[in-house]
Amino acid sequence: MADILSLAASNLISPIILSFVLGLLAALARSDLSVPEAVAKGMSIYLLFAIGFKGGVGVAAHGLDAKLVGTMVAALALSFLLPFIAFALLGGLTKLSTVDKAAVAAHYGSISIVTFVAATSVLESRGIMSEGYMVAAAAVMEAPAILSALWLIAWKGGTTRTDGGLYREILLNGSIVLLVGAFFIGAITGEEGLERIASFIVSPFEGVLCLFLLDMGLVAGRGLRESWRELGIGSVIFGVTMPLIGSVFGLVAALLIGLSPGGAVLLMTLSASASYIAVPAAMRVALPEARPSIYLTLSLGVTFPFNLTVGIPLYTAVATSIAGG
Amino acid sequence: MADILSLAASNLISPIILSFVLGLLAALARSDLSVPEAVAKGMSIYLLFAIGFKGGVGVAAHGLDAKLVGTMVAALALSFLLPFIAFALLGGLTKLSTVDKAAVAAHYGSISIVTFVAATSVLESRGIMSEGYMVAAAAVMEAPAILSALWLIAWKGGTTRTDGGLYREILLNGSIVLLVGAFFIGAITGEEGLERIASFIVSPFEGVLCLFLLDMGLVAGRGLRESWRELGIGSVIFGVTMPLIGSVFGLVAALLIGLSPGGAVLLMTLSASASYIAVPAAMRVALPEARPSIYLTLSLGVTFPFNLTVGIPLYTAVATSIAGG
Amino acid sequence: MADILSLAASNLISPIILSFVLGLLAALARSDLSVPEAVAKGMSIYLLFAIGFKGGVGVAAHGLDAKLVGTMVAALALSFLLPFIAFALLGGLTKLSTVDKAAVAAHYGSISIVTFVAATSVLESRGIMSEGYMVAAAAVMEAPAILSALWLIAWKGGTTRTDGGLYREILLNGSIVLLVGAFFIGAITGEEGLERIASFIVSPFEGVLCLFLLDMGLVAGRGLRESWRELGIGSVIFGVTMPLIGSVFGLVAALLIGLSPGGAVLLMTLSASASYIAVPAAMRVALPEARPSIYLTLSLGVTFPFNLTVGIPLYTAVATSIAGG
Amino acid sequence: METHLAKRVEIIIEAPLERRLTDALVKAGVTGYTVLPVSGGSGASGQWTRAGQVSSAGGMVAVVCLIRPDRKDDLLDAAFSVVERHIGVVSISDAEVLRAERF
Amino acid sequence: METHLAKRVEIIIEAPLERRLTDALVKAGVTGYTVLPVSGGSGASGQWTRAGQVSSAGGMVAVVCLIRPDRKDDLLDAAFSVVERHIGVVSISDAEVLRAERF
Amino acid sequence: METHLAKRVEIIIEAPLERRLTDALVKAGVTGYTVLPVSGGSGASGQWTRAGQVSSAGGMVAVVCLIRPDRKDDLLDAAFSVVERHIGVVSISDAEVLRAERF
Ligand SMILES: Nc1ncnc2c1ncn2[C@@H]1O[C@H](COP(=O)(O)O)[C@@H](O)[C@H]1O
Ligand SMILES: Nc1ncnc2c1ncn2[C@@H]1O[C@H](COP(=O)(O)O)[C@@H](O)[C@H]1O
Ligand SMILES: Nc1ncnc2c1ncn2[C@@H]1O[C@H](COP(=O)(O)O)[C@@H](O)[C@H]1O
Ligand code: NA
Ligand code: NA
Ligand code: NA
Repeated sequence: MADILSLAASNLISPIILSFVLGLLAALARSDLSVPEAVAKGMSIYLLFAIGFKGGVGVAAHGLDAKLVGTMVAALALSFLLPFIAFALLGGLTKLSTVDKAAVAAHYGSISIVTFVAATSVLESRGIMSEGYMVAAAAVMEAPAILSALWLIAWKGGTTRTDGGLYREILLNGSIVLLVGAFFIGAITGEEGLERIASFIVSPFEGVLCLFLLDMGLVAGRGLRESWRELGIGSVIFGVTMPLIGSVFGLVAALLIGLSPGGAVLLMTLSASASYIAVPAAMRVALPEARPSIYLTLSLGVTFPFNLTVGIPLYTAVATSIAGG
Repeated sequence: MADILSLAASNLISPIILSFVLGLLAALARSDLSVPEAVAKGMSIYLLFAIGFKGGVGVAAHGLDAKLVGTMVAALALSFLLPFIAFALLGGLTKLSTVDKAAVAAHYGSISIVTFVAATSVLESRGIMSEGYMVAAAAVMEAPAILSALWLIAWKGGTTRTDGGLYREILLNGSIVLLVGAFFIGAITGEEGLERIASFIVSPFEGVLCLFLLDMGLVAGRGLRESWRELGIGSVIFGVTMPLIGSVFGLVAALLIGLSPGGAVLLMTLSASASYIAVPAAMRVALPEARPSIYLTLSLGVTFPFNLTVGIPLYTAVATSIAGG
Repeated sequence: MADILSLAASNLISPIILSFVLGLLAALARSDLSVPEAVAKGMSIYLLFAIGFKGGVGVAAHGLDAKLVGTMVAALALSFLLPFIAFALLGGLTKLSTVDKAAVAAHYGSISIVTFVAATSVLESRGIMSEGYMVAAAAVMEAPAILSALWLIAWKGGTTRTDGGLYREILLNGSIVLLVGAFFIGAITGEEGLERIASFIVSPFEGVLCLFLLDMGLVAGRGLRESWRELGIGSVIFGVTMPLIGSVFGLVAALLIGLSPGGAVLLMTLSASASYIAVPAAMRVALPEARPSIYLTLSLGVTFPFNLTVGIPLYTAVATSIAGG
Repeated sequence: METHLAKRVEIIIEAPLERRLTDALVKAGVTGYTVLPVSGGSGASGQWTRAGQVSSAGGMVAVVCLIRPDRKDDLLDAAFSVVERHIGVVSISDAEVLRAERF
Repeated sequence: METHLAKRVEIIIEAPLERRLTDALVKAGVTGYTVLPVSGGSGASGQWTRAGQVSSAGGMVAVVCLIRPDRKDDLLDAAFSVVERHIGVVSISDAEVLRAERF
Repeated sequence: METHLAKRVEIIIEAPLERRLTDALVKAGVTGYTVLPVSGGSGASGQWTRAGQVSSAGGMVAVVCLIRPDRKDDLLDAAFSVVERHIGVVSISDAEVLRAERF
């Protein structure tokens, strides 16, 4: 316990977390500090490319192990399954409409790649190794939860707007394509390729992450300021409980597969995190009646900071002590 | 004197200055070279974050010394005082309206963070140390001059538009919040934090500064081309005299406080420099009748290049020889 | 031959090429992956500045040699000459209108700076030296081909729109000004200047190039998807033959001048590459009836990938074996 | 200069629906359209700004479409089929255009 | 498709005043507005472009507001109170809108 | 609030011609104009988007110009002289403006 607390404390005073807090405070104080949309997108492209590439290099270096298939299957299963749990939990905790509950559920079955990146950065700073293909697991978990949400709606008798285009859009979503593509580039070019671009994708990585989290803080803070009134206390409880539940599922899966402690931390983090890019866009198309003020505020304003500050150190402590650190 | 000249010469052929000159010439020659607004803002966020962070780390490393409070008080006083001197000097040298004079005065009481950054970069290349908290002095000096200008207008019987929102906007201006926020992050995370992001905020810093100054040159050149006709010879004389006067005030304050030679250079530079971000925006709201073609052209087209080329080497030479180099 | 193939293969699996392929595939698959315009422009500014600067430093370090003047004259002559060859070849291979042929010809007489950059990066990775002033040759070759195209149109009795503004725009085109300006900054500040900004313009260079090529792949892929129907088989044959012909002219010129093998590779690459920035903009003004779906698709969709994958390794193999590697 | 009557239709719609809208417009027979970026706004569903956003979800675009007056109903039907369940606004104004043969 | 008469008000105003304008519009009872970025322009006070700018001072935005015709005067009063001493232009045109209940 | 009749001219033109157009407008006596960025579109010459573009060639801008009604013909002549051989559209609508003395 003391260990967790000290881990959490040392995590809290990292430049990454503090940058997020700065953005959050600036937005809540209504400062006009803002990051241009193009710059935010540029940083996100950089982070996806770098994390994908490094994952691919990891696979090239350490080889594919037998657990790879298991991990992918588990990732797929988690992403399909977690929305149902989220939906049920929301039913118990809130009075949200079916559509809102399904939309929120889709977010929590999917993942937040920045939370994943923050976790890898914590692992790195502690010298904990993890499987390179966890990045592929992240990609696998982006989309399936959307299907679960649509299925939930259909089951409850609601209507969704799902033309053929939607499935292509979900699968070929820019962030998935970039993450997977960079993963393959990394896997093909290996250590040699990494060496050529390491001073671009490795050394400045954590600094870029700081500025990106500053922006995330600004966006989350603006969202909270605009919409916190719409969140009941039940939703907020959901926003901090669901990641814990998700992480337990992730941990169990990791143990069943036999992932390394670092891999377990990452699978827990993926399960615990909630999407803020791919799923919201899909929801606008498929479930326009669902309110972004609920799902985005929960995912970005509650769960994201929770994972960043409490979650990741907790998952790290638990996974390393259980999966044998 | 020879020393100053050689300093100035070696300063003049740095990539930083030459990049500014390139931008200036390209704009004057009506080249279509331009930096996208989003990229310029992105670089400015990077520079503010990096310079604030490094200042904070400096304070964490060398501790707060007793001079800190004195420096902040002096910074505040200078920013309040200099507009009055600028206003009087403009009265002697130009036939500008009261409103224009007050607006220009506000710019010269405030500071240009890029000029500050360029000065720190000169200090670094000469191995001259300075107090980390000079960044905080920069932040302190951004806003007060605006109040002096509004007071000048009121005193002269003019009307300004100052709703409550204005003061919040001035104080929570994005660049102040980012600079101060990054300063605190640096101070909290210290050398350890710096190490994690040094290859982002330290190594590429001077290169980013080059591209940013290229952009500043483009903007300044476009401004000069568009508006030089509106500047009388008196205004131009003001644009190179006021920084010198300001720097003398900065020097005296630095000597009274007992700042290091490097700190003295920075306080001189702050006093000598004129705002081009926060103050213009505040003037558009509060003094809409004041002409940007006067105050922006003077600040960005005359004083900024003057400080960059002549001022900083001069202040460095003077401060190191007087404050004991 | 085996040498060429192995060179080509090792070139093909570099992160740079694979990033381009990723972009191409993503666009062809209609993924919504996209790089914001401002970010693409920012990267292009970075690449032009870095390549120009390094070229200038090269000249400062190794001195101007007698071949410089010869190289510039050859570059000028090639850029004027190649459009005529392209025009004639298009006449044989396609049924395009005179206007379209002239516009395409202008593109192939001019150069693609990214192809040049990719070639320097291949040379560097093989440890082959080249003359720093090849960057100046690149700048020299940007514009003259436009004049040849206009002359071709006039000769065929067509009308163009060439007010005085056009020539100024072509000559003071942003990318030429930046490339030449950075070259002079590099030449003036030399190794010392480079040292100050090396961790910005040297170390991350290849990584930025990857992301830029990802974007080029996206743009090329979108262009191909939109316009491949308009390209006849004859045009496509032109798109892979013309670079080979151009490279032979470049090689002959390089041998006449006595350039180093690396210099020969670069002159071949310049002659083989086709413009995608400066010339298209000039064509929109001067030859509005020419179809971008032809000239851009050929230049960016056919010739650019051809040079990147097959051309550069081929030119490298040929030049190093003939010019004595 | 001869001008011709036309309608200027301006549709402000959520960014993720842009392609669906323009596909529908093309199907309804418009000869062209222009998309303008939108940086922020406010409506029944609250206030928003594009600043710092990465997802396309939290933003809108403005699609401007000049059409021959007699095409108005087809176009509105097409637009409405896409906008229907979504937030966003559709406005039409009278306009004149040069070069009527283009529309 | 049924449409309803409306007014389309377009206000081009200095960027630092954007929030003041939209606050005034909301106070005057508009149900929504949309902000479009502006990249450059020219007027009595000279020519400008956003390229390379860092400060919001040297730029403008376009605020588009669709309103019921009877709200026009309130809106113009509100807009004018903000624009009054500043540079910028206000134009109003007749329009029709779908889904009148939204305005 | 007193308003005055005006014309709102909107010219969507290729970006490389922007300066030529605005120069022609100024020559034709307009007192001001505003340039809005355009992110994509479609027409006879195909579909395009600004995303990822570096060259100005593959893009358009929208130039909005408010004028006194009697200046319309001069302006259209000027605009047409630039747009003539190029792709792009010109539309004119009736509008009212505040502060007529500015136009
Ligand atoms: N009356 C209006 N005038 C202009 N734009 C509007 C108006 N109402 C809504 N919008 C735009 O449409 C978006 C969605 O509106 P709503 O569906 O009311 O939330 C807003 O964020 C605005 O960008
Ligand atoms: N007649 C006009 N039509 C369109 N926009 C205008 C017009 N006049 C002024 N503007 C815009 O308003 C800004 C300020 O105009 P001014 O107050 O005349 O300097 C200009 O920079 C343009 O962006
Ligand atoms: N009917 C239209 N309505 C709005 N914009 C149009 C229209 N037709 C063409 N455009 C714009 O003008 C550009 C060139 O059109 P075109 O000359 O038809 O290829 C298109 O890409 C659109 O941005
Ligand atoms: Na999850
Ligand atoms: Na000052
Ligand atoms: Na060529």
